[in-house]
Amino acid sequence: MTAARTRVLGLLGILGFLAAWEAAALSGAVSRTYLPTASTTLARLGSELTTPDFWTTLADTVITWSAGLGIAVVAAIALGAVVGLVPFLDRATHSSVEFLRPIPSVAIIPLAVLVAGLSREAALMVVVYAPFWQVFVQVLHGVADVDPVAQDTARSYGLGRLDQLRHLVLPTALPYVITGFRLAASVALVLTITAELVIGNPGLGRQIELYRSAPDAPGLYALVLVTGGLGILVNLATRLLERRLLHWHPSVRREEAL
Amino acid sequence: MLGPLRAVGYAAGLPALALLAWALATDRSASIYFPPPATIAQAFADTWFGPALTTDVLPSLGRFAIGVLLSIVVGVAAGTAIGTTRWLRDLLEPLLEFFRAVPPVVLVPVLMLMLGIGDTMRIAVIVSGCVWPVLLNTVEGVRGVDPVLTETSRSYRVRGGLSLRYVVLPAASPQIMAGIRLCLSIGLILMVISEMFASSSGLGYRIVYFQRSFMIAQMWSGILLLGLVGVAVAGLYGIAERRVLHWYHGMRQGMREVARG
Amino acid sequence: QDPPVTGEDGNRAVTIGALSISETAPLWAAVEAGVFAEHGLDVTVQPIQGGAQAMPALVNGDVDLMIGQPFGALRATEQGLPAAIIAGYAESYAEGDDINAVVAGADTGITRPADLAGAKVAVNSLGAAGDLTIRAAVEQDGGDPTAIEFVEVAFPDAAAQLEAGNIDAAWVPEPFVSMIAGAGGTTVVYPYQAVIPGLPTLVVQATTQTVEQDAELVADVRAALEDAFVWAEENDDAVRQTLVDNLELPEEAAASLPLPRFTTTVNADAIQALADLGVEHDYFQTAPDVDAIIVE
Amino acid sequence: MADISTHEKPTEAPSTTLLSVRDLGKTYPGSAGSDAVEAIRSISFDVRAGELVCIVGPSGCGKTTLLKCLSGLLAPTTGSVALDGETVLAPPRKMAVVFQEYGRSLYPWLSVRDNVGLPLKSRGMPRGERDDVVRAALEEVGLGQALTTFPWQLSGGMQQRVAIARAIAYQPEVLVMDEPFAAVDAQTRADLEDLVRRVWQDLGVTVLFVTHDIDESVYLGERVLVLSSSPTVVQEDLVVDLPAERDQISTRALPRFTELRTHVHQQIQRAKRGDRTGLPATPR
Amino acid sequence: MADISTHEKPTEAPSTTLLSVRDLGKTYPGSAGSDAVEAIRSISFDVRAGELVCIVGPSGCGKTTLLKCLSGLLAPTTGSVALDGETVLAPPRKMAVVFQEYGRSLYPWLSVRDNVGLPLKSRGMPRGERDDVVRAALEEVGLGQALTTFPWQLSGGMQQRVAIARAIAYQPEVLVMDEPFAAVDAQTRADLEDLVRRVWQDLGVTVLFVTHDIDESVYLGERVLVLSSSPTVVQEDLVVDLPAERDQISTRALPRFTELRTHVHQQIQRAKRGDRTGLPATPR
Ligand SMILES: Nc1ncnc2c1ncn2[C@@H]1O[C@H](COP(=O)(O)OP(=O)(O)OP(=O)(O)O)[C@@H](O)[C@H]1O
Ligand SMILES: Nc1ncnc2c1ncn2[C@@H]1O[C@H](COP(=O)(O)OP(=O)(O)OP(=O)(O)O)[C@@H](O)[C@H]1O
Ligand SMILES: [Mg+2]
Ligand SMILES: [Mg+2]
Repeated sequence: MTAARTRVLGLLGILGFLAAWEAAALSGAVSRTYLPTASTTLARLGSELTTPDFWTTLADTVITWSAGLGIAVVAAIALGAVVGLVPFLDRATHSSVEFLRPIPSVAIIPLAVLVAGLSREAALMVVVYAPFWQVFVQVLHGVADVDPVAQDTARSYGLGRLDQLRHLVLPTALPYVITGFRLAASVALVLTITAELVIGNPGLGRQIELYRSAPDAPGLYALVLVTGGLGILVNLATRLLERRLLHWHPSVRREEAL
Repeated sequence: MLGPLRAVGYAAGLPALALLAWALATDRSASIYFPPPATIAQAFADTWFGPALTTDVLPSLGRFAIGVLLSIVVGVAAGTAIGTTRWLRDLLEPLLEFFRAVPPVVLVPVLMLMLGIGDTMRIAVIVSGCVWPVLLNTVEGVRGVDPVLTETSRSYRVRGGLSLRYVVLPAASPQIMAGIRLCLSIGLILMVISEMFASSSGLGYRIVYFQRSFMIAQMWSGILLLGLVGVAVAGLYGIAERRVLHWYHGMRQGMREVARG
Repeated sequence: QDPPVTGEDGNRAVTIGALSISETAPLWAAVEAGVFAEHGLDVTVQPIQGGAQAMPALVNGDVDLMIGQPFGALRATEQGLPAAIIAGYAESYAEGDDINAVVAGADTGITRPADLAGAKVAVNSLGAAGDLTIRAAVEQDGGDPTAIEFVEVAFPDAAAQLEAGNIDAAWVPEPFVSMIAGAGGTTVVYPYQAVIPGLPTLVVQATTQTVEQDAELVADVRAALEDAFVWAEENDDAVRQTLVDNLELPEEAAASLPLPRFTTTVNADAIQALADLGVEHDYFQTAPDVDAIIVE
Repeated sequence: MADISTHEKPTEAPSTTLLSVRDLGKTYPGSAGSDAVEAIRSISFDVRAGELVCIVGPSGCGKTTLLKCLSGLLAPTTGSVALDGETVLAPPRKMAVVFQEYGRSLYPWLSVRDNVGLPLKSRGMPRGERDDVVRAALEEVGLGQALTTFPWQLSGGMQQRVAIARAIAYQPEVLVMDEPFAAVDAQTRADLEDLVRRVWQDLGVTVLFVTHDIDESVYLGERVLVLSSSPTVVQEDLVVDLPAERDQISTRALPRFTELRTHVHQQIQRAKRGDRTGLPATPR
Repeated sequence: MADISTHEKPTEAPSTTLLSVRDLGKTYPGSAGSDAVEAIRSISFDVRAGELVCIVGPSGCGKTTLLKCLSGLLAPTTGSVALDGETVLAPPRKMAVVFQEYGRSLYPWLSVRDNVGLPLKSRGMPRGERDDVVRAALEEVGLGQALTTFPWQLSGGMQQRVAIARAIAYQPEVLVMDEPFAAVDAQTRADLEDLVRRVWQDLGVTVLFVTHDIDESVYLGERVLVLSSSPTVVQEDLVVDLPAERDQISTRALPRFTELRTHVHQQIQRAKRGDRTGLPATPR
């Protein structure tokens, strides 16, 4: 019941946006050459979806994206947990982490190309970098959130480091990690597209650039709808996962009770 | 409390090692893309200690500061509304997820059309990227407040602004602060990105310009400056966090004490 | 140096980095038509976005050759990168309609180069041939080149920004020139033509290492490219079809799109003139040694 | 066995009925993997304005659930609660609750003073007056010196007393307390018991008091409600006919006190055994 | 006044001393804005292997702090704790603690079964055996049917019993309990008291038991340690010379029981008044 309500409301939100877009485009505030109407764009999206090329392009992007996201998340959770749990490491790496985090991915593109060539690997380096830090910082904060009494319990019952990690630290950090994952997912997608666009590997990004230069506004915005759609899909998946993994957490508990 | 000497040691230890490794590596292989530290230091002094400070660096940092502050305000306000109101979250979440996934290359030209190509647009670009960590963390923090605490405030009829100010936001503050910490570094990144469009000055513009003009040492010096700004901003954040979350760290103090002993 | 890689058919594998712009259409088309294969070359065209990203790939051998702007090569050598120009590729027109232009918005009142002084002018990337030649053109016309306010706007976005009034004029290539002109814009000047008539827009670049150690490759590519241009001239339809296939251009646009002059000969004088202009306007700290950069 | 009178439906005019609980039932919906739990089957009772009612019952029988329904924090599954004739749908004004999870009900980011003062602030009490009320309440519970400390710097018993002080400072008409003295020592407990009686007598508040201490329930209450074990109904509604003026030593020494406490004790034992003879067998 | 013998330094061979607390002091460092708190001034006592010692004292006197120091969770400021002759620096194996904040010591993401089983799992006990031990321990505390529920689906008393079951299932050599029965009803409490005595007798564990219930301390303990109010020292170390076989009804009816409880009661009252005559005035 609530699930259905959620869907309907979410759909309403999207429809509302599309309607606003349509109205804005029709009003002529911006020339339609640059901002096509929502309906034109949707029609274009429909025809794009029927071409096999579109699907290979999409697959290219999704592969780079999921690989980059996977690497970033796994590495960040592992390193974040280690650094967060060992006070010495936390203090010793703090300044370096803060130094590295604000370095934009665009700045490391030439270096990535130098190291990995104009390849998917270079794109991956670019895609991994920024999301890694997001998840890393979220993990650090999540690890620090362990309840002192729960921690005392684990210590006094002789739970080893690994058991503490598995049964106390990770469950506590999980809400932070999931938020980190959601942040990272969209950033990784944006970077995948940017990397394709700049490095020139095949994928949605290059296609967007081609449509942009053609110029083919409906095509461009149709692809933007696709990236946004990917973002919505990840979020749906995360929410499902969250309901399973965090069924015990007040945030989920409360909403299930309502 | 750490002694000041140890604090400096911790802050500078790893960077010093990295510098050493860099120096050794660049000493042997003479890749033009990895200039030795001395070259970068020279470029740093030449590039940034001069008019560039006032024409490029300070305006950029000003936009960064405004953008980040706006993001925090908007993120916390919207996040609290969305986190406490189920229907609002259901309504907006897919839409927000949609916009989060739109790359700046597409978004910025549209922003330029709506806001022109001045500072407003650049600040909007910064905000468009760094509200998300604050927003998402606020939403999740607000959703996850201990039910006993909300029941307490409900039964004592602590409501509205007072409940937000004294119950909901403090309870969510550990998570909100995590979001703010992310927001700061993303803000710097977006400061750079925002200057890749319709601009001809700024720290970010300079970095991209150097990169394009193969001025490698200068580009590295820009990255160095950006990183240093990051460290400085993180320092400010640390001070703010210790104030905002003093109770949170106090609660955990016993734990840390044992970890040390 | 790596031993030459050979494909299954015994052809030498070569990767050429090329911008995804209409000028590279003859290359795409000729490769597809097998012109390069006849020269024993198995060419892969690697789309690139600009010199900054392509140069590292050139340096680490990921691409063997690159088709890029001559100004980039000058800039790279000035910074100590081992770039060399081994052949010409495309040139702007010395007279008539050129392939890029500064166009002004409909109601800006800008009609001649001197009017650009004090105006906000968009170029795709600052500190390159575009703004340099515009400065020179304005100066030639009696305007103050230092009064121009340049901003970076990507070519595809320029039309919209002009219309929105965010910029006064923009330096764009075709098809944007026609688009903006069609929407009421004024073509102010062809800066290449006005300053250095026939200035090469694109040249084939390699590292000095490749030039020294693999003269055979350089010669083969040059010869193949020469044939390619001859073939392209005779097969205009095929070239324009590539625009549709590879660059997603609409058919009508592809059919009418003005293309530059293709030639493998490097117009050394024009490049020297460009270098001099760069020095004059402080784009270069040291004068590039154009003779050393161009290897023929 | 001694003569024990149980509470009948009040014969007085209904106007004096402050709180009326009718066929209250609460079933917690099962979440993923767990079944629904019928915490309360059917509870009905009335409380007159100014009464002091103690509620006892086996662990897990639904006392906390009952209090949450009474205070409008939890919606009952069946039946209803009315306060002053109005159905309770949200936490009513003028009701203060001391939660069983006292530690978690204090805001760790607020000092003890602010924890106690926040409800008053939300009621719009001006600063100066608030400070006085807060200080007085904290002194009543023996924490006059802990104003500026934070809850997590206090011992369990001290935290519990802060929660009590918060309820008292709120000056409610109905005071609902869920095992409020569980974490304090015997002597402090006695003092707090007397404090509750005093507050009740002086201010005329209505008190609902959940406790596990049988002696306490008899000593404090004018009435003791004994709940059965799950599925929960009211097992007994007992009038405590001890003198109004009570005193830790003499009252507890009264033979009547012993009779009453023995009776309650037996009832609890019966409840815990699950002996349901004579209880209304509400149809499911 | 009745003849009450207080505990002297043990005359037996020191080899039987299991736990030795020497001049233990703990001062919590003040954080920003608050002063340092001297929770314990100086506490010394010994516990022999297999003893059952109850600890009583006014609220906030430092009992929890003492237990945390004993169990290696908190570093003492002065003095030391030795277990089996070795100084305690980290939580020792074979010691199980039931925390006063029982609710927060249970992991909300684990079912009751997994909460109780986790320490055993981490000790490497195989699945099958673990399940049996967990089930048996939960049945002992009357929660045999709650295996798959989560802690937050339980009432306060049930949560506390899960924490007790976890400690028992752990089969420790030293069992440290901080007001473990505060949230359960009288009948359950009696059952649990007997459970602790049984576990203590059958398995020979050493038990340290903090309680606020004076009767409980006398009924359960072989010895009662009375702590003074802050600054805390040992006010009295009392031997409970009741028969080893105890029974809720007959033991509590013994005149000696009444004597002892009255004595402890007076000591607590004295402690709460802050009467420090005869206490060691440790120099600061
Ligand atoms: N959130 C919940 N979800 C599911 N079941 C619950 C929840 N809260 C309580 N219960 C169940 O409801 C029943 C009554 O719980 P309640 O807390 O009201 O008991 P109680 O009488 O207060 O017990 P105690 O004296 O131990 O505090 C218990 O069986 C408990 O397991
Ligand atoms: N984390 C802390 N920081 C500062 N002071 C503390 C902290 N924990 C406890 N104290 C102080 O230490 C003293 C002893 O606390 P402790 O919890 O040991 O008391 P207790 O004997 O267990 O009391 P209770 O019976 O109420 O549980 C108290 O005055 C308390 O305020
Ligand atoms: Mg309860
Ligand atoms: Mg305690």
